Amino acid sequence: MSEITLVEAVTQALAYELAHDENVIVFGEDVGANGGVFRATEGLQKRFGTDRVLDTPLAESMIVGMAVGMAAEGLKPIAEIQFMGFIYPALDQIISHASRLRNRTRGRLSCPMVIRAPYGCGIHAPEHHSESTESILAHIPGLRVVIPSSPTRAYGLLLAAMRDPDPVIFLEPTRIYRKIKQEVPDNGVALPLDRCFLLREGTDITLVSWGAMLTETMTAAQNLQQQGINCEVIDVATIKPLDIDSIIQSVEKTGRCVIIHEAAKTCGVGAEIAAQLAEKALMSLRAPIQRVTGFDTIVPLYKMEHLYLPSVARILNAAHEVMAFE
Amino acid sequence: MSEITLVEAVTQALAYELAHDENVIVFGEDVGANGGVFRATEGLQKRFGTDRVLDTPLAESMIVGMAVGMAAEGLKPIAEIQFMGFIYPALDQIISHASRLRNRTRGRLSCPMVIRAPYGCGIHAPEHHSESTESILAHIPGLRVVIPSSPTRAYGLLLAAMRDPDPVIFLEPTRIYRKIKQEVPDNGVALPLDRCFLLREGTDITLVSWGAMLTETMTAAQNLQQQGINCEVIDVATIKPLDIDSIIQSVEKTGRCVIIHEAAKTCGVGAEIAAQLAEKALMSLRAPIQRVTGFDTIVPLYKMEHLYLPSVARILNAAHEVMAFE
Amino acid sequence: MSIQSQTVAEFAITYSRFLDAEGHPTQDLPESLKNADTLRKLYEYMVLNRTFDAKAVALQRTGKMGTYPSSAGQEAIGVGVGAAMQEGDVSVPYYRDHGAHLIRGGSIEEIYLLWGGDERGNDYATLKQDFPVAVPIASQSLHAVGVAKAIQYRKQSRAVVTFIGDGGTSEGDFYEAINLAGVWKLPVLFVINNNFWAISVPLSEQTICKTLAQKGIAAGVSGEQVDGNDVLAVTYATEQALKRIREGHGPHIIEALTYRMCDHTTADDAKRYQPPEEVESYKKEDPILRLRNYLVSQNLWDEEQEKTLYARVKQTVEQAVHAYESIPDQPPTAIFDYLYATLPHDLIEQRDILLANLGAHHE
Amino acid sequence: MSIQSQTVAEFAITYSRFLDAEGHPTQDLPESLKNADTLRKLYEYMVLNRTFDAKAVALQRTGKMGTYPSSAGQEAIGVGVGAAMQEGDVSVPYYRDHGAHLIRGGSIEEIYLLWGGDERGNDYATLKQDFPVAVPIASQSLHAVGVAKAIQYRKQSRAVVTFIGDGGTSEGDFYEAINLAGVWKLPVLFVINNNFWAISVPLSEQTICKTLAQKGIAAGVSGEQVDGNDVLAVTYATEQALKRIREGHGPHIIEALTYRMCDHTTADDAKRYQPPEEVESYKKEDPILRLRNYLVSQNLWDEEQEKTLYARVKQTVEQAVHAYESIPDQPPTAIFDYLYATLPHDLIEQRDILLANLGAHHE
Ligand SMILES: Cc1ncc(C[n+]2csc(CCOP(=O)(O)OP(=O)(O)O)c2C)c(N)n1
Ligand SMILES: Cc1ncc(C[n+]2csc(CCOP(=O)(O)OP(=O)(O)O)c2C)c(N)n1
Ligand SMILES: [Mg+2]
Ligand SMILES: [Mg+2]
Repeated sequence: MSEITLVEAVTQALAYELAHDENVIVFGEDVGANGGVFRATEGLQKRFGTDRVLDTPLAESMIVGMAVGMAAEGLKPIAEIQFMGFIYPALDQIISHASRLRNRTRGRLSCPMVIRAPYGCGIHAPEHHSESTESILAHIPGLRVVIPSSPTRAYGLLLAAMRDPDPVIFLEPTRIYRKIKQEVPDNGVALPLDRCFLLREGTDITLVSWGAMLTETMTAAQNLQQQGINCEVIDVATIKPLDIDSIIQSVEKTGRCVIIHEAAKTCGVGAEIAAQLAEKALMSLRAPIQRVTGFDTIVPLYKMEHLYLPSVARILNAAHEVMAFE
Repeated sequence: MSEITLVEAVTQALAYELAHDENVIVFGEDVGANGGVFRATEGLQKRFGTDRVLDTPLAESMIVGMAVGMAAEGLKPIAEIQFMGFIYPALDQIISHASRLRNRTRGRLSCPMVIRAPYGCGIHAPEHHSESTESILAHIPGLRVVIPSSPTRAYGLLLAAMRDPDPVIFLEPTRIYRKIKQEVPDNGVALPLDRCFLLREGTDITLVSWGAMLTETMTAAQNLQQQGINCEVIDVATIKPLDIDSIIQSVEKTGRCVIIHEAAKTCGVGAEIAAQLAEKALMSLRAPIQRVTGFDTIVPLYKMEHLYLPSVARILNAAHEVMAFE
Repeated sequence: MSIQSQTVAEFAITYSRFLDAEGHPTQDLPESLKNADTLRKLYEYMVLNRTFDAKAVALQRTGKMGTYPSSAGQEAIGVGVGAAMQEGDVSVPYYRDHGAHLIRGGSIEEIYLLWGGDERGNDYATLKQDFPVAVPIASQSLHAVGVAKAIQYRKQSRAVVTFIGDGGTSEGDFYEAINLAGVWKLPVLFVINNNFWAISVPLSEQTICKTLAQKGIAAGVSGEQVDGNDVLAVTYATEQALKRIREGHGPHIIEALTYRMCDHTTADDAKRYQPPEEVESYKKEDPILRLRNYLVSQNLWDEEQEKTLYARVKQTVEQAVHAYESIPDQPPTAIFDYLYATLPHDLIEQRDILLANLGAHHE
Repeated sequence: MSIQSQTVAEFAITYSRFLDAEGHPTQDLPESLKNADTLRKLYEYMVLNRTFDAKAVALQRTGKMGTYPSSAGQEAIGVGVGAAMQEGDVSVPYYRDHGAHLIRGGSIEEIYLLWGGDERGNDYATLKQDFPVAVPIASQSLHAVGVAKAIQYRKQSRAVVTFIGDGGTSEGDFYEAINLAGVWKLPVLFVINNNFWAISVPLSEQTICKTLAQKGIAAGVSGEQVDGNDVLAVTYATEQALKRIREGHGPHIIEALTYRMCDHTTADDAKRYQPPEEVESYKKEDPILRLRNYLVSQNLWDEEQEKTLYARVKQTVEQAVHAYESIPDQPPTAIFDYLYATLPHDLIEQRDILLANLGAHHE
């Protein structure tokens, strides 16, 4: 079996589900002949036809609002928003409808749907192509928010998202779309949602992250290992609902925690994790939790983007501070 | 001087600034002849004319997008979004433009503007009229988010917001629009933004809240006093940027903290406050921080709304738990 | 100097009706509207609409209901459109289309429940496929095109009807929906209730369009104006449009001209902005009066029938009020139980907190 | 059976041009376009546009610039519209209007800086009132109406011109903007660059409208189509529209028909979707070739002038590249310095962390 990238794993999952569930419909801007601007839907229109894989006009509120209607009628819409920076015009449909239809109708109508969006920085694109505002979505009751960090997890989690009976926002970190290759058997086996993944066992400190930042986080963990600091690394994966129990379990063991995310700090998902640890594991904490995050600035255009993005050095600094705390 | 309500204080501040700054323009849906659905702009069109106080067509993205253009040309647009639940169609213009124009142009163009919106539950209105998703906005770099909790603070903070050179979201808690009356001299004196207000000094526990929830919070504080527990109560007022220093100072004194907000718990502003306390005041904490918040549910229609809203009882429970912690 | 240019596209919007304000026919009625039972049914449902609606306002005034939007004066639209729809069709309404809900077999009690602050009002017993009332203006237009897309995908002959107000047509969602409907030739009818006001904002401040039907031109979608106080015009235009839609000819827009003979909602006071002369002038356009005049003139209706109808309608409404008032409350945990198909673990914890606090409360 | 209805509104859309694809005049030119200097200026700026633009693509290919959107083949729009604008007017562009920026006195270096990933590119030295390029499609249309409202409020005679692509007209923001412009009679011109593609989506999948100019009908706003590869047609239509706008007659829409003779951006590969025959067939419509043919036929241009122009333009572009490449980096703290007029306290702390880490980094 050959190895595939994260974006290819996305394509593979979409193809699997298109082939196995005739209710699945994939649509968005440029997902047809062009195969998506990142090629995540490459070849799908050719293989499954223009009935199943469709280009839409340029209108994001429409893409999500239409998906709500399709889902209520029993289809499984899989919508692509071209970049997370263009999801904002669709937030009303996401917040006011997709997340609520089941609750509003006491279960009569529901919204099984997936909204995929490439997200995060690192691709030298213009403004608005580097957004990571996942915490906005994590705040909304009724949604699931899932972020893969490897080809294997992209495949398994996207399958799970497509089979979930409720709306799932699936954010794909562009920075690692083609960075890692893995063998990903196309066996249709989903991974569990609502669960963290333990990427590395350790005893001294817990590093918690998700998406592309796990690259820097794992590098930091290796560096720290060389310095004799044994890190546990957790991939949160589903940021809503949050599998806080797994994180608590780890922190109860290590007593120390650094949370790493690319999004701006204030009211980021890191705040929620830190808050819950402070509520539920305060007495296990042997040092203050640190968050290593994007600054509370607009993501800079690409020449200065590296200053914004949490670096391995910043993670190491934080880890050292936490370790040094008495 | 007669006493006025919070909504009247809003009107008074708008009138003051309309009278003193000819660049100020007030607009939104139904703000003209109707004086706003809550009467916040009552009489203003009559007094200042249809050039200064205007009804717009029904389109929220338009209201904010237009405000961006007006602000860039040097006007001071004061836009009303009829309810916070209808701000979502405008989030793209808020996130992608209002908050960024200064940074994007390295200061050449800027966005001095205020977006006012009634917010929160408690008025027996239909769905979407009870939203308190302020943490979405607090996550966005470049914005200020201000929430008054009394007529005096509504007047002083709204004046400050209108004079601020950057975009301010001003959220007005409908539940207390007419609950409290105060003497509010119409002297044009603004209150400081970016600062907490100390509503009650105390030594045993810090209660942190904002907006309408301060009503229940103050009641809880009085109850606790009768039980011999001396609460310090902080009104955060500006939730972005957060005046964490004042909160830390208080918690360093009391060693205990309960944060109360109406919004859903996950990734609410309470999480950010708790996280920062856990980072910067961990060693002062004598008990885990507790958050008493709305549940992570859709705000129920009004028959069950009271189950959603943090009650005095829930605040007392939390305070007792925090006090009991050894 | 005059520059030559060539005309590359031309458009026209038409207006039609069958009955004038006095109920006199302005032209011959189509066959489908000559059936006496059909005509009486339209009349009866408009009366039911107005009666149950007045009751809702009264319930609100006495604290037994929350903010409620009346459809007084606009009954011909919901009733007329609903009458022309078929069983498998899908209604995607806003909040003034109660007439459609009723004539399609929906219950009054459901409507009372919803505006009484109870989500169960949206759990329709019969109209399982219909959307609940959309509160965020114009957002429903997009749901309608999504439903229509699903119907098209499955090659069914069902149609979707979605309603919107004049103010609602200023929202981007409305435009995005008609544009998609046009380019994908979706089986959807957009009905615009043009009652000339969006709360306090008159149509003239909403747009300078001469008609709202012409909004379709921006999407390549056909549109027409009808007299929205003439239930026959509404019914007929809807029937014709749905027929074309089912035949695969794509979407259509009907702008129904009417007037809001009531406050925007019970939370509103229209006297602050509606000119009294204007309100007065529309009284004679009343859709119910108009149809009754016609029915009487055709010897299809008399005083006796009128009395019987009002007595029956009164009883129906009273029964609905009774059912509404006697339904037991939802259990507190209902606020959690419908968020997801299966309650996620973090919410189980929160639900326990709710229950614990209830216990504490009730102690 | 045929139902009577009356026509209540009629509309028509016209198309105009002055030069056909070969550069032959199709009608007499208006006075304003008979001036030789004016014509040559239009030509020169189109050449500059194409040259600086090709250079930007080359810079991207060699890693010296980020993703860049070329305007190849579409130069007549930016240049023609820009030429007709006056100094105090405000341009609210999207990302293919570089021609307008240049002919209005903006610098090439600014454009390079922006697409080279440096915010200073938006800090225009001369066009202080112009908006920066809007990346979120159609969002700029609303800024334009806001600017126009400010101008109207101050009773100035300035005008606003905003640009958008064919794909962009499907977004709700575009529609909300034209509707407001209509009802408030704002001094704003909407220019639609109809290059028939929105990345890979052809116009036929974007809308079934016969023209995009007709989108104005949904807002009561007049619209017309012009040949967007005829810079004279673009210039003249813009001049006339701005004249009417300044006189208080309200907004207007110009749909300029052109073709995207390039990848969508440097990140795109148009060969995946643009039919080669289609691309080929548009080559003869080239706006630069067309005007040159006309100029030569009128004895207003010769080989010598052509050579001199290209040499000068080459030098201008090289100088801009040099300036772009030699500008020192922004200081790291620049990522904080323009967020607010005054840096809030929480960001001072974060800026310190940045500086501390830079130190650590450089150690
Ligand atoms: C997105 C949104 N904005 C604002 C509101 C508040 N609002 C409720 S009804 C209404 C006016 C609607 O007018 P129209 O569309 O003409 O319908 P009508 O009520 O006249 O039938 C407004 C502004 C809302 N519900 N949704
Ligand atoms: C709101 C939004 N959605 C999606 C995109 C991604 N995108 C960039 S350009 C483009 C196509 C624009 O087509 P058109 O308006 O025709 O302009 P053109 O590029 O052809 O000049 C898309 C989809 C975006 N920038 N903004
Ligand atoms: Mg209306
Ligand atoms: Mg295009």
